[in-house]
Amino acid sequence: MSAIAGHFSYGITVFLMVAGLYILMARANLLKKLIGLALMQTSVYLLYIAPGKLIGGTAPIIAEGFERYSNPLPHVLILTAIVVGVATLALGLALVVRIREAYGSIEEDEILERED
Amino acid sequence: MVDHLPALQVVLPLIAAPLIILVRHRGFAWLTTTAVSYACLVIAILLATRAGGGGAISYAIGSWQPPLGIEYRVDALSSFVLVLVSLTASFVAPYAHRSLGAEVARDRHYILYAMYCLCLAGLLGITITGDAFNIFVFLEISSLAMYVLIALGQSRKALVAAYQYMLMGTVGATFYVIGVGLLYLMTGTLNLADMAIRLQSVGDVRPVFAALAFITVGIGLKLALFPLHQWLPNAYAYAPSMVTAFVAATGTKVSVYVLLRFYFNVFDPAVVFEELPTRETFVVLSVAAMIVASLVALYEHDIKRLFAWSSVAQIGYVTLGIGLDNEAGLTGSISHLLNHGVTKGAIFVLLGGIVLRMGTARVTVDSIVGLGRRMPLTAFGLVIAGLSLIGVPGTAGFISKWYLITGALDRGMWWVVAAVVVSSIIAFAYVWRVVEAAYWRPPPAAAEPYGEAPAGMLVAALGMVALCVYFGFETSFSIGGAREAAHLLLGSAP
Amino acid sequence: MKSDIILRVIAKLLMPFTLIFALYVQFHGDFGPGGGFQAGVIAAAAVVFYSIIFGLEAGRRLVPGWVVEKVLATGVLVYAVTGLAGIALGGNYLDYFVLDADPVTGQHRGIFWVEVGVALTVSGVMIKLFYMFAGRSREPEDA
Amino acid sequence: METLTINVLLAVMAVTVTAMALQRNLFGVVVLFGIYSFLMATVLVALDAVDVAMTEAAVGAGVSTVLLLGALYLTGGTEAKPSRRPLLPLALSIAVGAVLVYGMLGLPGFSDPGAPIHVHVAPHYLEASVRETGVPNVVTAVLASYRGYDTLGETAVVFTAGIGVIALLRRRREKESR
Repeated sequence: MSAIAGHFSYGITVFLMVAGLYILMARANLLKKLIGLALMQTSVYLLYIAPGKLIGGTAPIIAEGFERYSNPLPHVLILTAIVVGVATLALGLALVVRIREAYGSIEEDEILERED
Repeated sequence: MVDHLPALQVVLPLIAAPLIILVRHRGFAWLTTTAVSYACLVIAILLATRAGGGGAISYAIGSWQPPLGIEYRVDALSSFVLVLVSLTASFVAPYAHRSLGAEVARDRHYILYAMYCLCLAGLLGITITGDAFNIFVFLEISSLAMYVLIALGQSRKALVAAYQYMLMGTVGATFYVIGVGLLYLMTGTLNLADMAIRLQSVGDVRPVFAALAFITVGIGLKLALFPLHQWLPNAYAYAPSMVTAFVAATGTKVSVYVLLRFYFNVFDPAVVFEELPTRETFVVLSVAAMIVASLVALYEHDIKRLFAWSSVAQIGYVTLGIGLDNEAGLTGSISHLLNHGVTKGAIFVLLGGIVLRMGTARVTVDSIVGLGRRMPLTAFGLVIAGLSLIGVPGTAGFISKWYLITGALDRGMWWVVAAVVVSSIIAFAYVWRVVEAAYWRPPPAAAEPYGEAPAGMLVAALGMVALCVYFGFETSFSIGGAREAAHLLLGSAP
Repeated sequence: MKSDIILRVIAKLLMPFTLIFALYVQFHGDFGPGGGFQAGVIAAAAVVFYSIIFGLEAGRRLVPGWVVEKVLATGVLVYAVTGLAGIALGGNYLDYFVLDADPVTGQHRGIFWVEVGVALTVSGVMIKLFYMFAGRSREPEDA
Repeated sequence: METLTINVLLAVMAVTVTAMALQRNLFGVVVLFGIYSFLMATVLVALDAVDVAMTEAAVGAGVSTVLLLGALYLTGGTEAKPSRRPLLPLALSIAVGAVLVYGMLGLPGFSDPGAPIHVHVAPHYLEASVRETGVPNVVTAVLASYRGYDTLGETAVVFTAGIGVIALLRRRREKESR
């Protein structure tokens, strides 16, 4: 069971990353591209955190009566990654808003048409 | 205090940024930025002298010994890049004052200086750290700052350029994190030196290979490895001049450093270069960059874009040395980081002066007609820097190309030597277009005479031009440092 | 929404509780989940909520934009200067052991100030992001 | 039971993402993104990452969704029909996915106590953090002390983004409205 569980979480990680990358590359809408980017970044959370889990373990807060804790280090790293993700998203959205004001559109094709 | 130089190297510009925001005064912002840039240069030089001779300085942040805590590690390679970054910063920062006045709204200046400090802190942080995840964090600081700096350009195209760079850059950073994640899962550590030791006895090589692929593509996006360079020309062309000068001289170079570090010091070079087709891939991609991007530059009218494309080609020279994977090749690569950095920095700084005097961000080959008479010093500087770009003997560009050719000959790759020569001839052709317009074409009769760039800008520009020549003769730092770094990477005694 | 009396009363009532919860999350982070980042987001949420109910201008009167800008810069400074204190007291950068005669107390002190820095910057940035996006009207009016 | 819960949640997440890819009404996509983030937070709780889950709920489902809605209001709601067939992006993403699958096949098994991450570095944190830092929440101890420098960097990233958004979105006439 646990072997299947492991591979299942890996499978979903890969799926999320591929889906995010696909949305980012295939879609022409600048906002949708950013959502694809955000999806791709979230796939990393699972890559780091799922392997840190120990079945029967508990959250890494030391307390009486617990012996087995899940690995805290990936949690710390992903906390940083989440923050970086939202920072990038905020900046990206600000750029999209400005592009919309400057070009009147957030569709890639229309923007390229209006460039020259 | 001397013991804490590694931390101060990064913390000084990092503290300067919030200070600038708190005080919110453009003069203060400019002074702080300049002072911090000079301080960083002094620290970098001190570190370089202390880390020379094959030694390394290790600094445990928070007094937590690695691999528990984050380690700063200065050795021959990182100190070389630290000097390169802070040297460029200390030329560009004092020059920014006048250049920005013409290109960016005044109420945004203090923000731009804060971003510049953050970008500097990020680039230095990437270079000095010995921790894989810390690289990612500082990569993001420098990248986010760069996106903002580029978006502050005058034209609306700057916004689109910044957006595209942001997309590709973030994909690159995410790939890097995925690669590091795989390595972490296989080794349990994030410290680069510890990781290298533990990778030797890893249970399964498949995650390591995948990590290598992700890190290569991720950092390749950041360093504009052909064909992942699409973000670069527009980003360089539409950013404010001082930003272009700084980013072009440093941004991609630091990414090259990360790649070198991983290829030679984290992964087993025997695996990277013997078992996988890394050498062939890098040589082919580099040659393609050298030829294709130079040809594009040849047909470009906008001068900033012309030199941006030339940067893609020059990055090809840098990555060529990685593909050659021998002492001469790597020495050429590493010294080209510096030599091309000062050359391209000089060119973009000079272009900033032209932009200021012409009053338009769009400078084309046709619009600089008569520059030789209108701005004689600037035009002369462009010629010298152009010669260095081509690689004429007596300039910085020649030295690193010489080592690259030696490296290719050591491998018996004659066709690569031919490619370097062809690419240099194309470089001559596109530089000639600029020179011809500046000196030989008669200016239109009705043209207004505009004078030389302001003294403050000119001093910075000509200082960098002088470096192009200086490093063409005095190579004890550029080649000496690079060779020491190459020895370090190849694991051979100096 | 400005005229809805129930919402306005609830918003005013909720405000102190949200802020107290933020403080709880901030200082309980040593023992349970939470810390400066989460507390910063919650504190910012209180201000954002207030601004949504009473209007952006009211929010800006309560917490002016320039104050927010100072706060978010102060946070990074607090963090970075805590690190420098380590050097000043004879340790390495971000060394908390030297912040007190007792190393564990020193660690506590260091973590406290560092988390304060994180909370200040995060709450400041989140409020600022809201002000910036909400303050932008749909069509560029002053272009 | 633990693994079953996790797997069901993961499957629902995959469905949500598929719906997001197909949906062209951007408002719908943003709502789905909020749902997705909540699911992610729940999975993270099940994976014992309570601090991360709390942050993801606040940031992913909260801040990100609010920002997306704000941007959506300013930019308009529907995505245009794609003009070309996205074969190259599809091929590239699948190739990247294939490399990742190849790499993941060699990873240690799920919940294997002998995996490198469970025997190197992390055990020291779990065993010594109370003694060395006096903080029982190991995540806080590592975040603020052992790897406190990463967190300084993280704060700087947030700061950069905040100042960057000011640079991009602040109106001119507002500049002296103190």
